[in-house]
Amino acid sequence: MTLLDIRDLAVSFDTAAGRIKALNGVSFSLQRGEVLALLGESGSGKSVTASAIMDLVPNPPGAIDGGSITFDGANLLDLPHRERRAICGTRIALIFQDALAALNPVYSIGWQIGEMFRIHHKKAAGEIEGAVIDLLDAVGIPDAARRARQYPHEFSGGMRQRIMIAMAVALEPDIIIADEPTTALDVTIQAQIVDLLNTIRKRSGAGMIFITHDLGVVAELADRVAVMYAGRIVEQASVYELFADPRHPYSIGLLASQPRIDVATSELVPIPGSAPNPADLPSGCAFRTRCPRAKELCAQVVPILADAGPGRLTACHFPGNAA
Amino acid sequence: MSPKILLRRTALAALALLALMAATFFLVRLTGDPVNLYLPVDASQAARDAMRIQLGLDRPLVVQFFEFLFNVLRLDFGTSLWHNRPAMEVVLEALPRTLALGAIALALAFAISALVGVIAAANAGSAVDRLINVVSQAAASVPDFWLGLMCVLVFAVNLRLLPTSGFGGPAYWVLPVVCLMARPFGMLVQIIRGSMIEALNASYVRTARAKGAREGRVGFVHALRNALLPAVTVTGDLAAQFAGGGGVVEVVFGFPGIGKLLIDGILRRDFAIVQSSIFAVAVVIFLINILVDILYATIDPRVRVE
Amino acid sequence: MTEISGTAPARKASRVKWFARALAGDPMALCSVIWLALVLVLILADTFGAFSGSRIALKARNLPPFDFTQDWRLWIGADSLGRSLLGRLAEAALTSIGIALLTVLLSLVMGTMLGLVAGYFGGPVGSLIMRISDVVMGFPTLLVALVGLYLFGPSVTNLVIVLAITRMPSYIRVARAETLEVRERLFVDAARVFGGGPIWIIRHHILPIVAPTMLTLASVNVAMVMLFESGLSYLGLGVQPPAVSWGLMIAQGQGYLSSAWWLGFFPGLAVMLTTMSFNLLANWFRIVNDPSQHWRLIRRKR
Amino acid sequence: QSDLVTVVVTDEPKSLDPCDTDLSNNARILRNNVTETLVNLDPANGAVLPSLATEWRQIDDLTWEFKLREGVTFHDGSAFDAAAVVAALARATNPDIGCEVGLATLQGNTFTGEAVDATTLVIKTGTVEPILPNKLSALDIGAPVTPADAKTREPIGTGPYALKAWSAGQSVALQAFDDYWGDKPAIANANIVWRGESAVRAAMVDTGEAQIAFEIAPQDATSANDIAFPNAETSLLRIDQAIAPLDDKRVREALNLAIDRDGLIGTVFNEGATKAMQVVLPSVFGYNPDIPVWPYDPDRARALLDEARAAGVPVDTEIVLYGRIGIYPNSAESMEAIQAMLLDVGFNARLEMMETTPWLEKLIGPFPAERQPSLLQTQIDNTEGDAVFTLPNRFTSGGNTSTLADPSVDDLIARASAATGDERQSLFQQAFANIAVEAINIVPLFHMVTIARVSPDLNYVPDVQAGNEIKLRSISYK
Amino acid sequence: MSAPLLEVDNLSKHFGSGSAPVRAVDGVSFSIAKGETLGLVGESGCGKTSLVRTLLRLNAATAGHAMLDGVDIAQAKGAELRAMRRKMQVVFQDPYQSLNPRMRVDRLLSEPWALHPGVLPRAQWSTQIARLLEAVGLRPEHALRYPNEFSGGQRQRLGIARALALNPSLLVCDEPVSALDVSVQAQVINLLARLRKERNLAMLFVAHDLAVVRHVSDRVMVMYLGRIIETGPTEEIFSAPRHPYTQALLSAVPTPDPTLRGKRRRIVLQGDLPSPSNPPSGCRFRTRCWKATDKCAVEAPELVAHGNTNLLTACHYAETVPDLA
Ligand SMILES: Nc1ncnc2c1ncn2[C@@H]1O[C@H](COP(=O)(O)OP(=O)(O)OP(=O)(O)O)[C@@H](O)[C@H]1O
Ligand SMILES: Nc1ncnc2c1ncn2[C@@H]1O[C@H](COP(=O)(O)OP(=O)(O)OP(=O)(O)O)[C@@H](O)[C@H]1O
Ligand SMILES: [Mg+2]
Ligand SMILES: [Mg+2]
Repeated sequence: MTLLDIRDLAVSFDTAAGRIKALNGVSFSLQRGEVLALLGESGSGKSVTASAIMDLVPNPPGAIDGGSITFDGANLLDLPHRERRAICGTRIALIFQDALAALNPVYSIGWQIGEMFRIHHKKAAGEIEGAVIDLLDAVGIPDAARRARQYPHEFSGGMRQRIMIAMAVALEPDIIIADEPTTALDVTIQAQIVDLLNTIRKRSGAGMIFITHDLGVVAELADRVAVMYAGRIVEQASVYELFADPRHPYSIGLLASQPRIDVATSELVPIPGSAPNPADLPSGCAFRTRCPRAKELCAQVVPILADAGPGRLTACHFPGNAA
Repeated sequence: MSPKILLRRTALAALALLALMAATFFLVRLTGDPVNLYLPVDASQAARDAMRIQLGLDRPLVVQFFEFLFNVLRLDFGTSLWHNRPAMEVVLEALPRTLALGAIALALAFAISALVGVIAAANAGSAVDRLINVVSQAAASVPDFWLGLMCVLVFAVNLRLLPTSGFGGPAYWVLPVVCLMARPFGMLVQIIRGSMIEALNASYVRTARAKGAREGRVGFVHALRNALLPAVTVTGDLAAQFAGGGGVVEVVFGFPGIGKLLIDGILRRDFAIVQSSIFAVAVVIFLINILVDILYATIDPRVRVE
Repeated sequence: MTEISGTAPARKASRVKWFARALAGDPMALCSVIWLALVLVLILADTFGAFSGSRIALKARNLPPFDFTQDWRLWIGADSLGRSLLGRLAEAALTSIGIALLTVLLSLVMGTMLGLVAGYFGGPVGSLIMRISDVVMGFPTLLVALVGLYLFGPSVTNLVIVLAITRMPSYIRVARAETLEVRERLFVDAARVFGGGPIWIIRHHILPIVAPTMLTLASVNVAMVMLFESGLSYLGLGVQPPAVSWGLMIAQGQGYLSSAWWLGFFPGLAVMLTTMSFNLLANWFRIVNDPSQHWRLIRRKR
Repeated sequence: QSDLVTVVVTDEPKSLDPCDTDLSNNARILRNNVTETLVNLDPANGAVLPSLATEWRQIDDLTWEFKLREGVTFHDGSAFDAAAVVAALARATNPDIGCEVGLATLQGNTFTGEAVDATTLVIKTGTVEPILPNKLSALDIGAPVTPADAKTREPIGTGPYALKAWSAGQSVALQAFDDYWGDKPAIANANIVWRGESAVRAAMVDTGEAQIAFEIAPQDATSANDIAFPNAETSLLRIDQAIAPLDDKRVREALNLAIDRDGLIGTVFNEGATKAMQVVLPSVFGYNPDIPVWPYDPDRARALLDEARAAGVPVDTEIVLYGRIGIYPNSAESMEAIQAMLLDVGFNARLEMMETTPWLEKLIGPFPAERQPSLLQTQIDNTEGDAVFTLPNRFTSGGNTSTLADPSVDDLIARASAATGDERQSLFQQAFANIAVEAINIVPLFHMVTIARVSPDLNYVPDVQAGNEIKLRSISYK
Repeated sequence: MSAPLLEVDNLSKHFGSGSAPVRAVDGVSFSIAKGETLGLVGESGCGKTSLVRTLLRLNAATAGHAMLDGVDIAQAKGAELRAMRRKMQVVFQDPYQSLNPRMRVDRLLSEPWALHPGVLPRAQWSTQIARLLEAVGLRPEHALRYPNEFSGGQRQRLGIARALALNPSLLVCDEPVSALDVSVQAQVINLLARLRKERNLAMLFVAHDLAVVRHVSDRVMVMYLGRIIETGPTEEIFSAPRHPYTQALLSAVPTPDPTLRGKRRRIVLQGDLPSPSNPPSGCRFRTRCWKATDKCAVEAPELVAHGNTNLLTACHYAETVPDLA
């Protein structure tokens, strides 16, 4: 069952360099209980997508230019601000990349987790403390009663991310959006957090949008993958299909350019060039300037996300297997 | 703040105070001889010499200095030539008035500018924001004594609402407080507006919004407390400045505070008054700084008082 | 190489254009620039003798403003000695702004240098610099002003030196704090790895980074010094007749507030507007130098 | 509130010690309000009038006898008698205390008081003192409990008002004294407050915060309630005639001719000011009515300068005008105007406005040998009514503020000081003429006026002594 | 065998003094031969950067020596110091921070020559700049731009070009690719590999991404809390690590292959890295080690070979976990 459905979402920002089209018509959907990985390099629009869902696009300088976000049958973009806020935290929760910055430095973490209940009036004042301690226990923070009184800077990076997770799952949301929750962490800690997210998700049955650029984490966690490039989804497939048989040249390049821990690679195959300037995207397919397959058509027509086999979509005029 | 740190800071402050007092001692003595000022023009040279001897001004400066230091250590700050009584006594009469004036002005300025600053930041770029910007810039730029004179003209002389000047009941405080408030208000609005805009863009504010908090809560609970830190620093600096007296404003309004005392002391070459006021003010500033540090640490748990 | 170097002027031109655009995006800053340009024109007019005819004329004493049948120099009235108020304002502008700029320049240069040294080297020299600046900060500026003026005679030069010394600590502090931060940056380490000595690093790596902050501080300080000078002159400790500054004009004009308000009003307004202009420009400058705030300066076109 | 009058002056009193009344700020509060003197001077003509002394006579050159008023008590209840006066005199002249009266009016002679009986006092002087009663008009008599070796902040006198409180920095409160020997004052309480700004002082009367405001600047004197009264001060520029080119008489004459005194009156100076030809007012004993007032003749001034230049006098040397900030209202403007006038006739004049202390250094000798030619802005007051209080210190070679070293003037003044009667008068008149016309040591400007703003519902007319005395007991509400 | 290029002997770097200094580097010894690449891995805060900075003489060593080509780095002075500076260059982690934003690229790249007069006559600077830019895959006209006009990968190339300006024999790379995007990372890694071959560069390659280290290094060194706990040839470390920490580290790295999901044996370590100012007694890893015994708390293990292997391991219970990969 489709829980969240995003169609043609477009978001732009005013910057000194001019108008940036951060999202150029993003479409994907999330099923109940599913983990969708949003993969893509820096600046491709992953976080903006998350912000748009959560009504967090700063305005100004940003603005939502079009599209729809359908959640539970209603287009979120049509809802008044107040109702969207009520959905935030209760039904859709967000976990940020940089937990240190994302936690308010001047309030204790117990207060900040408890705020979830206070904002949404979910618990009586007396019950909050106990609930907070339970949550902290659940995310594996020892000595929860004492630590609830401490401030974010008194925790390690992994602990902070656990706190963010505790906050996100406090009201048992239907969707958890995790924006690169492990990028800033060490591998050993990352493993802990990935485990934790997995456990919690399975327990609550929530759907999850997992934003990352780490292929390893994707392989570990995701059911389905959407690959983003320059503000668009360029490919969508189940995780197995994507890793085994990427069709979009960008996905292919992404997979080929990463060294692997499990096998010795002699030479990496990087994607040539660098990400395009978002203020000045190439005409047609944004990837064409770096694409080995680019033809004239690519400069003229924007490829749409089209069916490319069962359950998979590719936005390329010349999709195909890795050479 | 642990007692050890307090002790260390006090020791450091005492050293700085010593340097300050030494510098003051020599500086005031460079401004000329008080004897001419204190004797009638017709007084004879003999009388002038006699007074110099009586005041000890005939001795080498170094000797005077060490005597001064010795006296300061015994908390004896000498007798005011002008007031003809212990200088510290005069200073301690004026200082509380100045502190009260400054505290009222600053507290009001802080409270009002926090409110106004938040409104401006929340509506950054709007007409309200622009209006607030112009008003606060004007407030920060207006010469306080000019404002004082204009206020006297309008509110006291023309409208007869308030007394022109002097010291007494609450009515007497209104104009000095307003004039003294103008600059802090302007500066603080600017600062709070700036840091609020920054805070509103911060990641933790996004978190608060993502949690579903309403804008009011986001602004006043999450952003403001963080945004207050720079304002607290500036308020501390201003408080330190105000501890030295509202200077020109006190003169304009005939407010018998430490600023006027100091200006008069300087103009009258009343060395003991100048030295005692600077000493007292320095001590107050030291206390203010500690207070600000404590406040800082209360607002922001990351800050540890050193 | 020629075709490459040919792009340099174009880049410069585009930078000027960007500044112009950024200025256009901030109406307040634009107004400030216009006001300061106006003041500059006034000063130039004065230096080229447009007001040289305005001598003391006791008959024209306190001539009220806005009498457009008079000579244009008298359009905003005449002062208590019958001189053109506009001419006096122009003359005073040169002193007031001149003092402010010179003071700020002096304290900026000295303060930045000391701050850089204190920040980069730290150690006993650094603490000495900081302690001295603390003590200077602890002084009532009035006392320092008085001593300076008494010792060296009341002159604009001395006023500048005295004010510069009292303003210096704030530059030292900021420059030091910035230096402390910048010297930990990686590119400074890189320069060290290349064998760059302290002088080299301060000159080529730290100073250029610290400079914009210092300039912002300086433009705020121009405003502050102007206020301060007018306060001092008001108390009779600053500029003395026959020299004239806006502050002195306010001080002299205050006696006429009830009978000839324009004498004190216009210089007061001039101080306020000029101070405000410098503050606003400082703001604008800060935003221009902060890429994350750029969007504020560019109007949204839809 | 008809039993309170508030007076606003410029400055807080420096001291309220009875022996410091030589300073007008102190005297205004004390003199004839709190403390009284043996004699008073008639504001109209300078004649000596009885006060605490009822009659007096000179027994011989060095001895005077005073009869004291009976039935007078101090505010603390102690009796006023000859012993109290002896103590006050001794105290005022004790160099260890540094009393203003002793250092100024009573300086240069010794005075030994002797109580013959309770109401009879004999004073012996070290040298002949022909005008002892004038001098004693400056000596306020404090109660015997006044400490003999230190100043007091709580004066106790015999006057119609007793000190109630002195709130430092704020006000001095006076209260009528029930057992006053004379007529009871109409108003029971008086407050003296101080404000630096003329405009504020003036406004305070309008707003009813005060009933009398002194020293209103000409430009603030806009209402019908402003009363100008001569304040015994004469403004002038002192010429430092020891230094070239000011050592040339033509140059000094040119200075005087260059100044448009009529132009300054009513603009920078108050309309009530009168052009001065010498440094004392007509009411002072020794005033010379025959000295001509300088005309404004810039052409003649230029001619004199040319003449001097031709004779090799370095007339183009820069001459400094030392002005003092706030010496009288509009002091800086007046100096600017004067500078412009001097420049106009061809002087190379530079103006330097100074704060009091550095100005005093220029005023009071000894002067350094190497110095610039200069004119000094100053004013001279004479409240004691005799020329001897003005001349010796300012115009003799030994005087500490004198730039004149002329043996003939020295001799004239010395002889005049010792003489009495008509001889005294004519000798002083000669001296004034010598200073103003022959030596041209000064650029006399104006006999000054002070403006007081008086609330219209008050009966009070300030007189020439109002600069030194606010005769509170003469004040009443209409 | 000739003397190694870099020889580090018992080097320590402690921050702060007093009772509990931060022991960022604690008695580290290793060497790098000419042309060899040594990978250094370890979790955040284990002391990698501190070690690098001490080698570069940006920090003063607390104890021990580091000799570059027979010259003690810490003691070098004057001409010796200048020669040393030329031989050893650095590429930093953050390409945004390591280039002065106010310097144009041509000035950035020529700075080393300006500091070492005599290396290259001024007349040749511009041609040499063009050559350097080309060597790192940029174009000569980039010389007139400012750093902020480059993308992260391009900036890192600039950093590398600058490090190459003095033609060093040892390049110290402190996480040169960890701030870069995945697609760009490959470009930079390839570039480094190419330059290394072309110029016979020796490298100390610091990273926390084990896959990258595996790809780049000849030999690998694993650091934990300021100590080296295991070192040896790359293949051996990755195929048969003996230290429990190395084993855990390797197993924690997720494999980009969804088919292996759940099939690998993963060791998820409990707890965080202890504070370096108060490291555990004995073996520093024991607080998170599943093999720890009382002995580990008392006796710090030496870095020695255990059994028939080229690996040196600092563990009392070193053994291979055969089924790891
Ligand atoms: N507040 C903003 N103002 C201007 N531009 C913005 C803003 N937020 C995002 N953008 C732009 O939108 C584009 C997409 O940014 P986004 O943060 O979504 O990237 P991302 O895929 O999350 O990258 P990363 O992996 O670095 O987090 C970028 O080009 C970015 O510059
Ligand atoms: N200047 C310093 N003062 C005090 N402690 C420091 C300093 N620099 C580093 N440390 C501490 O030394 C330890 C090692 O830090 P270092 O930066 O060397 O680690 P790292 O392995 O490079 O980590 P990362 O992977 O995060 O770069 C850390 O605990 C750090 O907090
Ligand atoms: Mg992102
Ligand atoms: Mg590091």
